[in-house]
Amino acid sequence: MDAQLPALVIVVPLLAALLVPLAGRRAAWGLVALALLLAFAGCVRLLVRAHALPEGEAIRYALGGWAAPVGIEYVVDRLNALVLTMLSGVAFLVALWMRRSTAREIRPPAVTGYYSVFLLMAAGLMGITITGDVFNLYVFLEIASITAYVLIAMGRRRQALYAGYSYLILGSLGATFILLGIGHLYMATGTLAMADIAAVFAREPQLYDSSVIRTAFAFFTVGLALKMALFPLHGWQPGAYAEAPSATSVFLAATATKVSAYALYRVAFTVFGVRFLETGLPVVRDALLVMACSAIVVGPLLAIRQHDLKRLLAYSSVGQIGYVVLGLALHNADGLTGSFLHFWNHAAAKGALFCVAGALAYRAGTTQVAALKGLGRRAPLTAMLLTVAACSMVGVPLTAGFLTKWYLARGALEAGQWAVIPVLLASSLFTAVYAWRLLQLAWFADEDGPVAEDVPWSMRAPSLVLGAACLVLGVAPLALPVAQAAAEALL
Amino acid sequence: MPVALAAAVVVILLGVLVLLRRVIVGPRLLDRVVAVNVIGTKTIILLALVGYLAGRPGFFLDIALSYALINFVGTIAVLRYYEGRVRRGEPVEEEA
Amino acid sequence: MPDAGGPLLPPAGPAAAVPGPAAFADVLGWLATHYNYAIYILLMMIGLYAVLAKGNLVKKVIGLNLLQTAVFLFYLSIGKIDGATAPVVWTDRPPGAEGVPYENPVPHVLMLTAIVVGVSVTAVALALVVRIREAYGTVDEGEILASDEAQEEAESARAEAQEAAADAAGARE
Amino acid sequence: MRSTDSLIVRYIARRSVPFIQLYALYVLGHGEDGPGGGFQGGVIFASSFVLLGLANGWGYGRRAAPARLLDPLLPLGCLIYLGIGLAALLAGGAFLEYGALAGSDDPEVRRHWHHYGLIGIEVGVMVTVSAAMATLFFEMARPARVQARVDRVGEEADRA
Repeated sequence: MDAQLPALVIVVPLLAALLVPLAGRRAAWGLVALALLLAFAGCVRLLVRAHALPEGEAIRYALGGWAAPVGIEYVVDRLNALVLTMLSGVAFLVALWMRRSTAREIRPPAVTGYYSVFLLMAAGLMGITITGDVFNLYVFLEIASITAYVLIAMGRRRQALYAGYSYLILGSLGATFILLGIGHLYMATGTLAMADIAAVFAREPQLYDSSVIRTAFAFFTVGLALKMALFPLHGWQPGAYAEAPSATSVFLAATATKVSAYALYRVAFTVFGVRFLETGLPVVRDALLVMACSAIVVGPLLAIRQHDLKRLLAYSSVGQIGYVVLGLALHNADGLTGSFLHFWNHAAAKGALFCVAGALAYRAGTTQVAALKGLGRRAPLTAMLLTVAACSMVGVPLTAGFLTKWYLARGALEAGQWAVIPVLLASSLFTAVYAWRLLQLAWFADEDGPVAEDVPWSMRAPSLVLGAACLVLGVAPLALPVAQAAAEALL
Repeated sequence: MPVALAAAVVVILLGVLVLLRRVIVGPRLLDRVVAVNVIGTKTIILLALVGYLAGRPGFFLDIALSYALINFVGTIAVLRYYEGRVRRGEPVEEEA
Repeated sequence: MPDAGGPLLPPAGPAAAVPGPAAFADVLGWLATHYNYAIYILLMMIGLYAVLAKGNLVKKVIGLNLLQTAVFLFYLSIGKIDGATAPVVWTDRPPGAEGVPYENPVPHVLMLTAIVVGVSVTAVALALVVRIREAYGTVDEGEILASDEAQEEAESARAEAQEAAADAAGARE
Repeated sequence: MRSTDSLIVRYIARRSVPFIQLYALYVLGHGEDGPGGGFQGGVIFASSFVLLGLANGWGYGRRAAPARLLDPLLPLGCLIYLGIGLAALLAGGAFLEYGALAGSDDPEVRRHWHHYGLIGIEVGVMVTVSAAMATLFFEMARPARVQARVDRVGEEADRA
């Protein structure tokens, strides 16, 4: 079975997604949790195995027995083992968390459908991460996106429908650009397997000067930037996160845009090669640097003005995706380490924060920031969670967010990009402003809300695990060697 | 033989051009629907001719058959839309 | 037919730098050999225009479909080989057709998948439009946004009124 | 959607359904050596129900392809696909390596089983595609009065 793991981690959630509508309402949730637990266990095993391999090697799995340039190949190396573990872990926690939340927010006849689509989306995101074929990447990207449109549009208010529609239009636009990028790449190299394309580039370095290749890279960058809501292209994202059902928001915010960012890393480093960033099309690298930096500053700045907690967190995500992309623009070991750390750190912090928003929606029926008043007295554990996650977003030392900023700052100094340091400081400042507003309301506002009890344990426990992860990842050097190994493997 | 086939293709394409004018100018919706339907019929013949020109009629005829089916269903769908508007007394023609 | 992998643009010589009859001839020559790019870019721009500029949600979906179709055409045109036959196994080749090559089947297969993806996206989009029409009574983007705004204003006004009433009650006590 | 006024259209639509479905099966079987296969066959199969719904009214078509039949078929087709893939995996091959289903190393036997596997997944694809296409049509063309009934049932379930 061990040899079949790369296929099984995708197939098991997929199989469960198909069985859920047949299993009926009672067994559905158990099936979701079981499938995602198995997938998580498989991903952890893959992570361990990928790190046991010597440098530069990866676990390869040929689907249907067809070897790579002809068939589709799943590849697990150090980078995507890290992303896979994050994805399946968050998916499992959200699956635990969402049972009570969906029971309240989704109409009962639609709940099994919701679970099924949720599993499909998890499988799609994991497929994007694990595949070693550029066209397969597009297919999984679309699976994950189409299911995301559906999951968002199932929100309670009618605005959710329009939010889902806007995301659909812009997401499909991005996907079309990615498809064009793949087409140009295929036209110039005649192959679709990532490793094979990289081999063609190694054989014929003059391809880097070809306008077809440059067009391909530009299309990939724009398409994936749209999908990951990088700053000037983030228009769809706040509405989508704010109007979606709580469970969708938690999962989307913690994983979806980061997987698109991962895809950009994969395309830029594995397919095109790091030399292309330096010599082939440096203007795109510089543009990414500018976009990431402006996202880092503008995202929290926009978040300060919001009155709805979910919308506030969505704008803060606009800023956070900048940290994930910054490493790509810096492309040195420390910068990449910082960004890879952020895959885990941001998933934990933003997941925990959206869990708080979901708990608020569950108990108070609203996600207005004002509803946080007196949270510290009513629900001390949830308020602690909010505090820890918010500190991690600001980057307080001993939390996970600090490590990200520390390594990104080191990477920026190494790359000679001095201007990045004030950007990071300003962003921390702005983040602190809105975080303080939330914490002040939660702990010091002396008005008692109408509700005097916390959410049920099935919701509290998974969110506390996410909150604990913010601390553990910050204090214990758990993620650091993993991220550093992934960064070194790419360069 | 190929010359005759090619000539037939050209004639049919000319016919399509003439019909396209009817699709664009109208003036009535029914004119457009009939014109589109006739273009569909011509497409079926065109597919068959191309099949013989390529020397592989076997599966081009399959495609033509499927196209004929879809064309039929499509025309019915458009006409049902038209019928519904007539029944409800809504305007069927675009205002000029 | 355009050759796959050929240069996208004519070589930039001194003639190309100064617009003149020679540059014009270059562009014409490029069009003659690479007209598939011209067509797909034109179709794409029409689709993009519809997606961005039209207010009707259904028309946006049509624009999206046009955009995708343009990409399909682009893919199929790069798989074309001059004088080749359809990439389906040709068992009963007539005499004289032994040397006829097949076209590149890979773009066809890719587009088959992409068409299925496109159909799914269109289906979800249309389902959403149906639901939007039920919820808002219109499929016009401007009217939807205006309706949302009116709702938000009414809600915030109601919340303010409630707060004011609570304050007044607190003051009386 | 009411049925059309034209008797001819209604009659022809009803009578052509079996021929369309037979043709769909022909297209399915032809997938290996001609233009055809699961997707195409599935769409053509579904078009017979679409035609019924268009010509003879929404209710007439929906009775021929009721939701309680189509809804389980949707995941079932995919399950056939995944099931064959997993069976190959359990038989010792890679996921979707149909040749492994043979359980023998004889290339001739493996080739046969490769074909059986292919036909099996094509059938799965056809089941899902035809169910999906018919469901799409009937759900989107759903008349307002049926929608109102569905909503009422949903609200009752909400309260329960």
